[in-house]
Amino acid sequence: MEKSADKLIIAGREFNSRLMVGTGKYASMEQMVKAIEASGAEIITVAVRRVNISDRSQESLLDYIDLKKYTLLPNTAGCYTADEAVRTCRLAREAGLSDFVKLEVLGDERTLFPDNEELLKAAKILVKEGFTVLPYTSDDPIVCRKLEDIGCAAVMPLGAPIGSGLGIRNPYTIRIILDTVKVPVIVDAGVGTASDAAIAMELGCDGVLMNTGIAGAKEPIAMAEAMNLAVRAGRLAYLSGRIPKKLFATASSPIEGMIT
Amino acid sequence: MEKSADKLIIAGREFNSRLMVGTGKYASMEQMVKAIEASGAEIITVAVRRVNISDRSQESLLDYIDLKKYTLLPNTAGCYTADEAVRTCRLAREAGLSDFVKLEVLGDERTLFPDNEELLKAAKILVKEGFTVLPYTSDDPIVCRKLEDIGCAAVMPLGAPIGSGLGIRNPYTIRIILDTVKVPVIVDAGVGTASDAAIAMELGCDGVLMNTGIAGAKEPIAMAEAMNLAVRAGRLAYLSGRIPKKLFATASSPIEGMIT
Amino acid sequence: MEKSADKLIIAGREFNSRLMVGTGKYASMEQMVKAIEASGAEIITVAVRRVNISDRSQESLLDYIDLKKYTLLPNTAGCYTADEAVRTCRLAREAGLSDFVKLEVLGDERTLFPDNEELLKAAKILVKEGFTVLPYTSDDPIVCRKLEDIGCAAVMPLGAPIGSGLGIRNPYTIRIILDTVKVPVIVDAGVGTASDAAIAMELGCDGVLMNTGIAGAKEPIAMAEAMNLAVRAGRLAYLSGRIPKKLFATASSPIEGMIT
Amino acid sequence: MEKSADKLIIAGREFNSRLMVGTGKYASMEQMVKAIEASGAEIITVAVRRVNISDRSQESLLDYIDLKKYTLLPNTAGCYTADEAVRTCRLAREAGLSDFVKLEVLGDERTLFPDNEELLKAAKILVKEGFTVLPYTSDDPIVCRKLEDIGCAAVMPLGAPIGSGLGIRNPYTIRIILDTVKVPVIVDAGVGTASDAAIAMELGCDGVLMNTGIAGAKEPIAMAEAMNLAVRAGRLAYLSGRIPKKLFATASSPIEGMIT
Amino acid sequence: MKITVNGEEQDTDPKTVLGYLVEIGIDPRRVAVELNMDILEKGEYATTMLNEGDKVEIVQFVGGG
Amino acid sequence: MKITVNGEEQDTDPKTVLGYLVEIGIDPRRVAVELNMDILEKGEYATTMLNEGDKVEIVQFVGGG
Amino acid sequence: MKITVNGEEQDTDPKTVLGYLVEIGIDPRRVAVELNMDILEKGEYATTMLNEGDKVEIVQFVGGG
Amino acid sequence: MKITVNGEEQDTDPKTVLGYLVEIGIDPRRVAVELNMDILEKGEYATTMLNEGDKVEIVQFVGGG
Repeated sequence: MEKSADKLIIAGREFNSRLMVGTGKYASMEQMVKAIEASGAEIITVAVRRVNISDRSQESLLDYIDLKKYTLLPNTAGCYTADEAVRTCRLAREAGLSDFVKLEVLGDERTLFPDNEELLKAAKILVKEGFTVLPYTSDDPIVCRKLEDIGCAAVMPLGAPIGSGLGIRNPYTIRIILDTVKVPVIVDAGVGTASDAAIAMELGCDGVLMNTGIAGAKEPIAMAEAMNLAVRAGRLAYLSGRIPKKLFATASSPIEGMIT
Repeated sequence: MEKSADKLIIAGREFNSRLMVGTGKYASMEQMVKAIEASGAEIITVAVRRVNISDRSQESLLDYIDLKKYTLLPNTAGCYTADEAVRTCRLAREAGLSDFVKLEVLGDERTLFPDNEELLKAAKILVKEGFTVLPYTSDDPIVCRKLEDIGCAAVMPLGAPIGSGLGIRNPYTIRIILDTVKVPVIVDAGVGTASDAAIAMELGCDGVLMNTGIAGAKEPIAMAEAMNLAVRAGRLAYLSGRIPKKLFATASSPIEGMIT
Repeated sequence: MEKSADKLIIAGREFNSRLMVGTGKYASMEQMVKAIEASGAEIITVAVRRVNISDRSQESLLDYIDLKKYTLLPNTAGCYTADEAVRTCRLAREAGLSDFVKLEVLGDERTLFPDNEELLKAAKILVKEGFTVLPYTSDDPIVCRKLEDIGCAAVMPLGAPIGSGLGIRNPYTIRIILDTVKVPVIVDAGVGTASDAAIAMELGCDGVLMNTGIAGAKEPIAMAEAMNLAVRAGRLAYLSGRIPKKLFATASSPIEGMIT
Repeated sequence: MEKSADKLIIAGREFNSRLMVGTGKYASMEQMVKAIEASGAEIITVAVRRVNISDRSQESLLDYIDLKKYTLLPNTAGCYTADEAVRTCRLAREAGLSDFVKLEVLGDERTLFPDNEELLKAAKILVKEGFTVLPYTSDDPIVCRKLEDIGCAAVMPLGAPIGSGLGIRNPYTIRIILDTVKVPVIVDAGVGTASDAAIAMELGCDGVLMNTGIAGAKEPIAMAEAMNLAVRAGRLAYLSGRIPKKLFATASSPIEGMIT
Repeated sequence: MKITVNGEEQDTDPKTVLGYLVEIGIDPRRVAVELNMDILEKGEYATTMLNEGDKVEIVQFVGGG
Repeated sequence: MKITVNGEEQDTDPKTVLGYLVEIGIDPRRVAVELNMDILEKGEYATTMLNEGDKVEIVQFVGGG
Repeated sequence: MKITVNGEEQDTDPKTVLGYLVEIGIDPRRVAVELNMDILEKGEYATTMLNEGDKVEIVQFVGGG
Repeated sequence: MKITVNGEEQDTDPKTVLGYLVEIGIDPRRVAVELNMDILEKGEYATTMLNEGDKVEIVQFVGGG
């Protein structure tokens, strides 16, 4: 079943894993590498930051990541305006030689919720410039439809605030988004544990993106494996056609043939 | 991590899989065998019924199950009194040459909820007779404690009515049961999809038992694999120490080094 | 509507209020009296305890309660066996000259969940002795049916542990109980705020019993009024036939006549 | 308590009721009037539509509403652009001689979710023109903060799609909104039954606006009374300081003085 | 002359907006009137003449949520 | 003589239950009395003598949930 | 002679339980047998005679949850 | 001459961007460079001279979510 042709396709590129993971907040590069490995992810997000020119001792993330194996997805984390985000994407493309970007334009520091007005502005510019834009957005079907109309390669509604671990707070809006857009829907942010990821996939989402849920666990590498299994479990369950929910019971053993 | 010594131990016997599956309601014996295989289960439940002596053509379940590979867990499904259940267990032991039994004493046909008064009576008798008793019960911590005191090898509280697919309706009582008994706690009944199984394991349960959730799915074999992955995902997530839930956000990308 | 003949009838006695309140844990007798008044309750629970014979200064609860206005419902709180509970009920009847009793037989001190085996024993004896038995029980439809068969005047399943404020943890089992018994179903224990009480009534319950939810609030008298309003609101909503739930929207303003 | 000075203040105007109701979808004008009466509402929403000049027989809504008693809140339901909404508000002000408007700019017909980009445009224009703007918006804290910054008199996030009866789908975002803005927060849309309204108020919202939940019930007048009670119940509970939630129990009857 | 009222073409003699409202039996206090996309204040009804080809919108409050 | 009342040993002269209640200042209408595990009806208070070694429980209603 | 097997009356000549199982084509290793409400151990099948009016239950494992 | 690199003023002799990167020990393949708000393509590093007062941003990928 899993072996089959159930691929995630983004902007014409095929991926076997539906789990995307971040590279932030790990105790060490070694731990990060092992966690990514355990997660089975093929797409990994990175941030774009100034080189520390006074202290060159620091090691480079790219020394640890096999670019033949992983697709880098640079983000615009920390940007609060369309301009900052666009500028960051341009730098990311030059640094990474790929046009995939995870577009974030944040609304405030407490919630890290998107500023969808600025997000739409940035998305328009970046799509025109040929970027493959994966926007982090609210679970707002109207904004998602606009992002699709602009030409984004996917929409990435949040399940809950970044790093909150609250899971999919509003499965209803996610279902409506799935019913509204044709591009892949990837839940980005909010996943705290394996069942959260499974639930996202069971709703019919095309993928899940997470960082803190893995990196912040007591055992990040084991949690990465848990998320790997959970995303596959949820996807398979979605494809397998679950039983309907009923208030009352149905026996699983036959009635006939009871001894009397 | 999974490879490690994280075994389920029931009555001194070790099992690698924490998923137990039923054998009822499959379209064919072939489908059942493939589904059990995909589930990774080592313990499988069976019912005890009269041989059809007028029609001997019917094939026997045991022709399809490798008893070196699987531990049979005969149930007392359909029994509404302690006496019927005890009688059925005695027949099961003679037919199966093992003393493992899944003890059910039902309260009514609509809910298939246990009659815990009768259940406790039956459990006392069977434990005295040397059975390894795994009782299907309510999510009632008091009854679970009494079953443990009687000497049952595990307790198997329901998540929701048998075949209802409603999942773990009351995680609070399951948590209290986990906090109350020392024997393994196995959620039996109610699981409808992969995330339900993951949630049971994330609560700290030792295992999950299901039948309709798999056999009743549109694609039982794929759903069996989904449940296999989900139980492992939930167990690993439980062992990995999930992040705490927070109302507000925490950034996963660094603040320092932003371009300005 | 409320003025109408929508009465709660227990053992042939009519009550206008569907809210029953306890008398424990108040800061003062004065506060208790005001809270009961604000709650609109007609049935109030009391405990049976030894008179302190060394210190006679203590004031008596009955000095504060108008027995023409309120029906006392003595409880067997603190009893862990059928015998203790029966003995307490007999004392209560002698002290109160009424045969109404709230029967509790507890299973342990941490959860204060009922020991339904002992509860059923006690109920059988008390019904034979002519008591009007209102048993506090689990949200277990099988036990509730047995209590009805024994002749209890109502069943009082818990919503959540006593004093926990968790609300109705499992509305599904409450619905099944409502569908199973003909005697009044009164949710006893677990209510933490007004909406919890409203939800119980919207499920179709005949009443709600609470103590800590009111007495433990920062403003017990105001909370008592809130619960009074909430029980009436939930009952009315139940009787009014709520709109069905839908995933998508329906306009409340007309489409025709838009300016163009 | 309720009698006290707990007023809802919008744009300097005081209201005793925190429930606002619509006037759409009633079986008759008489039913509408009785339902509004029963709801206790002081602010009622109306739509702006073309007079039917070919058929003058139709009765006018205003023949039935006492404008000394009620504040009309004209809406822009059915508008999909800022321009349409602004034009409708200008007509409403001329027709109603008040500058209160419920601003809606819809994103699509299936969800009737707001188009927040257009909503913000319209709000800017209307505030400049001196309207008292109460915008219907998403449960998006960033948009709500922008609406407050623009000068809206309140924010009215949806609980769920208009007419869906799904209640407050995401209490977390509502809590964050309450924590983000200083203007009144009024939950608009989604309320299906009394407890939904109580929950909105218990979260700390300043009011609730509904139409279908009342007009669509089998007994609209009784449901209007239920909602009236529920909003007051929820508000009082919020002000009364509910007990904390606990997994385990706390006795409400004293331990000491048990007979032995 | 021909004017368009609420999207329908109407035939009427030259008259004021107020005159027209009265003619078709509408209470001016209960409606708002837009003439060629501009709102008219109530005071202007009596002084504003309708002309050939005018586009008039006459709206009122109806039940809504 | 010695009797046990509510678990505490008490010293008193022979008297009726009613007499004892009055002596210790308890209103008989507000309590229930158990003598050696048997409930006494209110009518029996005046006619029932307390004897050496009797176990008496005197209970009342208190605040409870 | 007549015996009742799994609730149905059957006609058979006197024989052992094992003989009967073989006769009706049942593999003794796959079933459990109850004779007049008492379980028979497998070893007893060959040595236990069926008698007129005996009540026999022959059960096996089937699919169940 | 003085230039501003990543917000800090630096002193350096006239040289190409590539030269500067090498001087401060940065692998050009691992970074992106913005000169006075314009992105430089990697091919331009060797041919672009730094001038007095230039504002240079040199960024790389770091761990992020």
